[in-house]
Amino acid sequence: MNNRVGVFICHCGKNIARTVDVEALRKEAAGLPGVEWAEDDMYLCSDPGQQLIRERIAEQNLDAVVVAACSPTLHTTTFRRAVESAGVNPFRLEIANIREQCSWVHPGTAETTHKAAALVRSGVEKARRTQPLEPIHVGLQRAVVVIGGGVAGIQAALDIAEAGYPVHLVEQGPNLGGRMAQLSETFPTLDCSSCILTPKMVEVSHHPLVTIHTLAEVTDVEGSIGNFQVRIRQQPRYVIAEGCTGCGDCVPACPQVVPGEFDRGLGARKAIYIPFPQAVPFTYTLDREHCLNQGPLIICDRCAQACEPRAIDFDQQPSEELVEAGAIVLATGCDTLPLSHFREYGHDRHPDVIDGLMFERLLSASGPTHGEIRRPSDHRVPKSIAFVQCAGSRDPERGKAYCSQICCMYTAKHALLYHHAVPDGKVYIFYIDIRAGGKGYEEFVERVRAEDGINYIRGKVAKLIPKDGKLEVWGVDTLLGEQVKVEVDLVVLATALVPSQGIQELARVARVAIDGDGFLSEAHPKLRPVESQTRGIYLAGTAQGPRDISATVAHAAGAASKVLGLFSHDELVEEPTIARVNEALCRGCSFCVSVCPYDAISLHEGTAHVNETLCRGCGACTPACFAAALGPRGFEDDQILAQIRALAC
Amino acid sequence: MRMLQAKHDIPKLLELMDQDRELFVPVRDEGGGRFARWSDLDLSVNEDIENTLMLAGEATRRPAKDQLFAETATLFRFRLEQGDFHLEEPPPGPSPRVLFGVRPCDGRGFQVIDTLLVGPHGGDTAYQQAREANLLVGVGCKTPGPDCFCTSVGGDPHSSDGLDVLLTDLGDAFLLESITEPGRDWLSGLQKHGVGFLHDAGKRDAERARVAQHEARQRVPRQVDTSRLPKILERSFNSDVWATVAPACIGCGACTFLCPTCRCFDIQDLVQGSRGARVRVWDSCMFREYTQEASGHNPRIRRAQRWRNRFYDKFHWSGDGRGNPACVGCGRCITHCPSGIDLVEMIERVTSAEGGA
Amino acid sequence: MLIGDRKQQSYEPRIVAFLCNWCAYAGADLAGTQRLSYPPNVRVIRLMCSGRVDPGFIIEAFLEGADGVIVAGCHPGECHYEHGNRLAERRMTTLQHLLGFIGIEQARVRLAWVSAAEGRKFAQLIETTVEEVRALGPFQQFPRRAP
Amino acid sequence: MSANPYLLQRARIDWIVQECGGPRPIRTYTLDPEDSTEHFAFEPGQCVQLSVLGEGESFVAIASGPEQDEPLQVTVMRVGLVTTALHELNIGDFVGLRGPYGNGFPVDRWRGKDLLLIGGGVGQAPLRSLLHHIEANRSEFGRVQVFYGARSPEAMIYREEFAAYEAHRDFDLYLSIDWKWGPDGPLDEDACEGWARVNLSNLRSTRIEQDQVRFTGFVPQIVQAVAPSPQSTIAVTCGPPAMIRRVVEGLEGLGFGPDQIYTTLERRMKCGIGLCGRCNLGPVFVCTEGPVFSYAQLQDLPEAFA
Amino acid sequence: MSLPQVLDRHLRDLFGSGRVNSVLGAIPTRGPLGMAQLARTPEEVERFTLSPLACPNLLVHLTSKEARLDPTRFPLAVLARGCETRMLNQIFSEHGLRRDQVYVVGLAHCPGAIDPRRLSAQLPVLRGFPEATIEGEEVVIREESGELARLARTELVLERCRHCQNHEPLIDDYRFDLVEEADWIEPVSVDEDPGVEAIDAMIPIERWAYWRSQLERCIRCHACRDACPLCYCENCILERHTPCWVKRSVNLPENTAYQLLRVMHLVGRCTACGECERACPVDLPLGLMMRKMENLVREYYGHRSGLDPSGEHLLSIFDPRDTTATARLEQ
Repeated sequence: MNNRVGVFICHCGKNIARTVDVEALRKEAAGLPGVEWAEDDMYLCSDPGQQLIRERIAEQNLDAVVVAACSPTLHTTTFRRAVESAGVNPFRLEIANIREQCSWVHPGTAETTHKAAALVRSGVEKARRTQPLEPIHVGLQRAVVVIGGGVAGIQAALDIAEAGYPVHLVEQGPNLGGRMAQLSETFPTLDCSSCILTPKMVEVSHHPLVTIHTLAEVTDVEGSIGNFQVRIRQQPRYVIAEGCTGCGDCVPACPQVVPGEFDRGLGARKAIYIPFPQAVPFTYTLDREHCLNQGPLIICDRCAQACEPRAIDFDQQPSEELVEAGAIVLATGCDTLPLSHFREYGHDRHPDVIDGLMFERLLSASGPTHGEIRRPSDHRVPKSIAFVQCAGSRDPERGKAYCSQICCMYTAKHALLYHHAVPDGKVYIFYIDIRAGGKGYEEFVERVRAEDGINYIRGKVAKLIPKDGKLEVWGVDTLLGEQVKVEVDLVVLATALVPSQGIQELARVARVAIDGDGFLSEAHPKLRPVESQTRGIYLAGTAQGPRDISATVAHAAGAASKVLGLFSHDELVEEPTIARVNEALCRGCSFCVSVCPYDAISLHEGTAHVNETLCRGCGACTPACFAAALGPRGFEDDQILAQIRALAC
Repeated sequence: MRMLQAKHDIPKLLELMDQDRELFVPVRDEGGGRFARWSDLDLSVNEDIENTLMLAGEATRRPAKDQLFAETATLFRFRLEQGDFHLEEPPPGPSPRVLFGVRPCDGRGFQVIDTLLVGPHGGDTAYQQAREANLLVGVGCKTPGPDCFCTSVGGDPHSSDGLDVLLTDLGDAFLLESITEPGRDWLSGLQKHGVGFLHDAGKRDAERARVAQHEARQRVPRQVDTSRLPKILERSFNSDVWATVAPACIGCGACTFLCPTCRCFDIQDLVQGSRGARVRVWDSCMFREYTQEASGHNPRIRRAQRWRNRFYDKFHWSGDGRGNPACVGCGRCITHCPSGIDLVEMIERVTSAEGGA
Repeated sequence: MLIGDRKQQSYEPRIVAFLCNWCAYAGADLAGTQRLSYPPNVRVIRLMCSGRVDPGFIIEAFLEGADGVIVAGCHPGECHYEHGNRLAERRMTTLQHLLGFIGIEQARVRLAWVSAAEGRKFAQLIETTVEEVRALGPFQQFPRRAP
Repeated sequence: MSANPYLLQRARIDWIVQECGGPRPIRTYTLDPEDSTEHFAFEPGQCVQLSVLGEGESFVAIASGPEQDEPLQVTVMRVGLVTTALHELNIGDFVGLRGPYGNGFPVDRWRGKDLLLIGGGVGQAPLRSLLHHIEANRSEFGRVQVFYGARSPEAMIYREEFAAYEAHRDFDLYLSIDWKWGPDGPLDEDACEGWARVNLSNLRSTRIEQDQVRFTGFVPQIVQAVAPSPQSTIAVTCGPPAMIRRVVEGLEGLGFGPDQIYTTLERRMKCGIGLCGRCNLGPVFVCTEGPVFSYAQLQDLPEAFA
Repeated sequence: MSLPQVLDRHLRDLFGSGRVNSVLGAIPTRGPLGMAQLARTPEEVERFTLSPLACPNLLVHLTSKEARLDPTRFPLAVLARGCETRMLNQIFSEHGLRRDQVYVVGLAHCPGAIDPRRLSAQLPVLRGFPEATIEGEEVVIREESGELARLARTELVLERCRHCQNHEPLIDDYRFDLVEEADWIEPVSVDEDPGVEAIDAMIPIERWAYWRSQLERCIRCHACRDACPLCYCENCILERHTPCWVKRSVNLPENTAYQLLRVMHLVGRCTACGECERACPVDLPLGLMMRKMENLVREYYGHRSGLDPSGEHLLSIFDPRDTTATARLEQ
């Protein structure tokens, strides 16, 4: 037992000191058995705070340290480094969480200080029983799997490949591009979206270190940071990539016409198709679901006939591949709230109520209307459009509570582009607040607002009533304080951004946490936005939350830098808090073998043996062993029992 | 001095006893009976006293030993500080008490423990204080239990060893005879207050008591000759008769904890926060941990060795200081051994195995 | 402070909570960052997984003066170590029934699933547990007395 | 009503000497008992109960000499619950102390005789107490031969004192290390340089030079090689049970009578004052009638060498 | 009273053929319990008896520390009834023993074993070891002087026999019929368990009042743990110092902790054989807890320990269909 424990209590400015009597806490800590030194300081996590700890360790030759401050999730590594540099083993540090779980959530009463004292007592009792532990060195697979072929995935893949590490870029759809490929122009510079995306896609497709898997999904993730085994299931394209020259002769030959997903149902495509002209890889895809040939029965082979390089193969089979990777980047992007969600706007009854992404397809040159803005109902050029902002966003009762961040900007862009296309067109933008926080964003909106014909109406839209070929928009103008009724030809809803399809399943497979709204939850909202809570799995782009393209690229580059940081060491240094078997007590009953989620325990000559690289230290084996012969270092039975005694009385 | 006490007035007599000294009496419970505080009992008026207080029939399964040699007794209390400690003044001694209904074998048990719980550096004060504070009022065994063999080890269903007063059941009344000085003072004090129901016993009553005691002696069910044991045990330490016990004994402490003469104990420190106490708790030589040394060595790791050690300790190494073995023949360890090991049978086996040679 | 005299004063239930590091403990931290407030009766012990909670800890907590125990882990299917919470479920269920059989009210042992995003649910869990245990009164069955 | 025999006095740790490290480190504590204003009286070979309150008590031999001027010292090997707690204390901390207990060596009966002190490992502690007493009353005793063996040079305790004895030649000193094992596995040849080899096959034939002190081999083998004469000599041996058994056999082989051989026995002990019943050798308690026994006594005590 | 001829000869042949080094069986004793004995030579087999009065738990001597210190006794032949083969299966599934170490003599058509306490309660005057045979619904106790008593079988057999579902041994290397094939063997098993149901019916305060009066009487002699064939840990946590789960002082809190920890370490393993209750010198009703947990485990998880020698431990696995504790609590 360590009998020279140092207790350091942090004021955290006022965060702790406001409701916890730090002086009384220090006095009580000083009197605890095993405590040699007790002190408080304004900001322990600051450099002077760290320096204070180092000096006291030397002065009082302490052999264990208890820091009573904020949650261990924040500064455990910082304090461990400080303690280590002063010569005390980093695992003889225990953090008592007296901020998030005490001072912030309880009033400034004596009971709060009592609770803080109990938490410190518990920390001291555990610190006294800690053993010096040396980190475990584990081999590292320097390869990455990036899931999601949108701009985030591409950016992350490029940054990592540029640093010299192989990347597997896995895209569920037939081609790369993701959401950005469907846009026409981008705000605020009105750059053509595919003009800035295509070079990236080409670069990533030609990069020697990037292997692209399209029509592919990750079905299973085993192992842990540094040694993941990722199973990638490749769906058949029914077109031989090497053979297809992209000539497109097969398309006219195909009799089957299908609504195009890429054009959000506004345009049609054939069973064999390519979503958009700049698609990478530029290979056609045969959609067997809609192709006349169902299952093994081949009744129409017109496309095969038309294909001069004979690149069509009807009986391609799905294949699986197991990839070793040291890290995984999730860049699965986002989707928009389906229009069917908006009963009150009558989408299901009126084709001229569309969402922002569909309007992008109308604007896009490679879109169904080749860039001309035409109404889906009668293909006439709409003389007046109503844009409804916050459709589903900032609406906790019926939609999403959060703000989707990009709708105000792309609606302003839509209004401007429509104004250029139809100078005498009337634009009504119903908004609650305009959010234009990015660089040059506010100036762009002011420019749009200044255009004549574009009217920003501050108020929500209550109803859309179809009336003889037009749509009557019933809204309110809260600035003038009166009802507003407007007749328009077309209504565009700026629908909320939501996580993409299938993210639930992928998160379950990769054992990654999901937040309340279904986005991937980051390790810490402020300090670790690109890391998931699972070590070795990183997040990039809108999969983690709504953001615009520039933020997505920055976020993806952040994730890539984290991966490169991991790969900069030649081996992985693992936390030593893994299970350890006391051979003398083990009875070889193998109860622990079947309980371990990582199959890290096996029986050798009647005694349990823990595989150090597989064990993650969860401790599920310890209660299963009634001979109490094994326990995770750092969470041993005697430590926890001592904590219980310190807390319960 | 001798007194006579009608049976139906016993509850009044007990009530009287409870005035100056706290009274403890044997109480029948699901576990074959133990001693409990008289004031805690709520006996209905027409309670069959003789059965509830186990005055006839078998002795209480848990001997009176645990009233004087407690299962857990505080030796002293202390307060811990960083690198230091302070002893707190010792707990107050026990208040004077009366233990009514003690069987003669338990009484003799205390005599054996008296010789064992005293050493060159003084005796166990917790026990000695309890021993002096308790007045033992014994009641003779009218109908001994199924495995009693007290007459074979120098005992008797009405022996007065270790007791202050002895009651003999005359059928409709009890004859109270004082044995020791404190017993006589207590009895006379009782007689002064208890006007009306405690009255002097005549010679005829003493005669009836002798007859009752003689009849009781005949009812002791089991006899075994232990006279030649000391000589036999001199040379049978390495005999393989002890191996017969090994496959059956499960190494629990039932026999030792029910035995009125077992006094082995362990010393443990119990700590809560910074306050602690050093306590004496019952221990058993039948536990493996009893002789388990920190170095890993254990001189008595096999159960046969431990059983042999208990047998020798009872019949050869210790005694009651008057030439009798340390076993008082109460039969509890025979009746309640979970593995069916029978001490009397083992005595016969040892005697026959080595006796003949 | 001795267990005995805490019970004589006005009765404030003492709850020991075993929180799993990834979900419940993060949820508790979130309740803090959101500045929610809940009664201070709960004392938290951080474990890597709810699967680490040994029934013996619950018994030890009651022995040492706790009036109620909370074991909180990730929602089924979301456990960071795959199925630690499912194992905890069987252990706690069997323990609750054993304790119930000898007379310990089952509401004194609470198994709950709190994810890292459910700060509010954590605060509510604490409030309802403290109220329920206060209704049950102090744990009189078998607390250890001071030596 | 006798005083409570379990009560103990506080003793301050004045000094700590780390005798040796390894898996089972050994430390010598210098204690200053609080109550005894004058000297803590005891005889060599007696023991005390050392308490770390909250952990328990440990029955430990007194390593310092009984003379007035010597401070009380005990030597403790970290092996169990209490000794581990003892090894975590520092100078200035307090331990519980009660005693002295046990019978100690019958030094009066040995006056005028030659003495043979054979120690092994931490068993040397009671013999050191005896040695200090002999040094203080050197004239009362004849020739003194001291044998001490340990696993390896680093595992030896009281190294400075042995070096002093080696210098002033008052005692015939024979130090030995296990020739096979060092702290980290078998000793290689050069580690044993300066430690003469004993001819294991024919111990008697080994020639022991006059001032040869250091040997490789087990203590019983060295004793056989030196072959001391049993003439009016008392042999005292303390150490691990295995060593004691072989030393006693060897001494009998050399003609020592059972009443000329004394040893100390180790048992698990709790009360230390003959009450708790666990340290019995037949009817005899090691903590009161022992730990020093003559071999004659042990011959008719059952389980002596169990 | 010795073994039937067929069985006696078979056991002696086992020695001859070198298939076993010893035979574990029970010999008659003075009281109606019998004593386990280890026959190392064919002659010693003659002392064994199959009387329903002599049924101490033999399996505890297969897994005990004593057995580990004396490996020469294996391979060992043991006389095992249906319930005992269930315990053996559980021991094999925990690798407490290897199957090849034990030669199982299965005692088939088991009509039940007599509970010594129930017998002495009904026949207090009984002395010595009478001859007892089970015929139909009655147990006939005979002395040399003739028939002593005829008692109802369901009133006299062990509690586990009253709920017996394994009249036939689950595993055996040799099968011996205790009683010729008879249809009356089955009905002894009764479903309801008055003891457990009585407590289930109580409200928590009453339950605790009941258990408090029982657990206060515990003297911590470890007989319940030492009598259990499944309690064979090297250093049992109930006696361990570091860390200390149960303190050595003998009072209500520590006694309760002792029993709770013991039961929790047997959940999913215990076959409710009732040996702990039978071994307890102060008659604590420990069997109630064991049967309650066995019922619970069967009801909630469909688990019956000891049916499959290679089965998984109940608390080491989980099933998505487990009725989630929280769901139930939140109803």
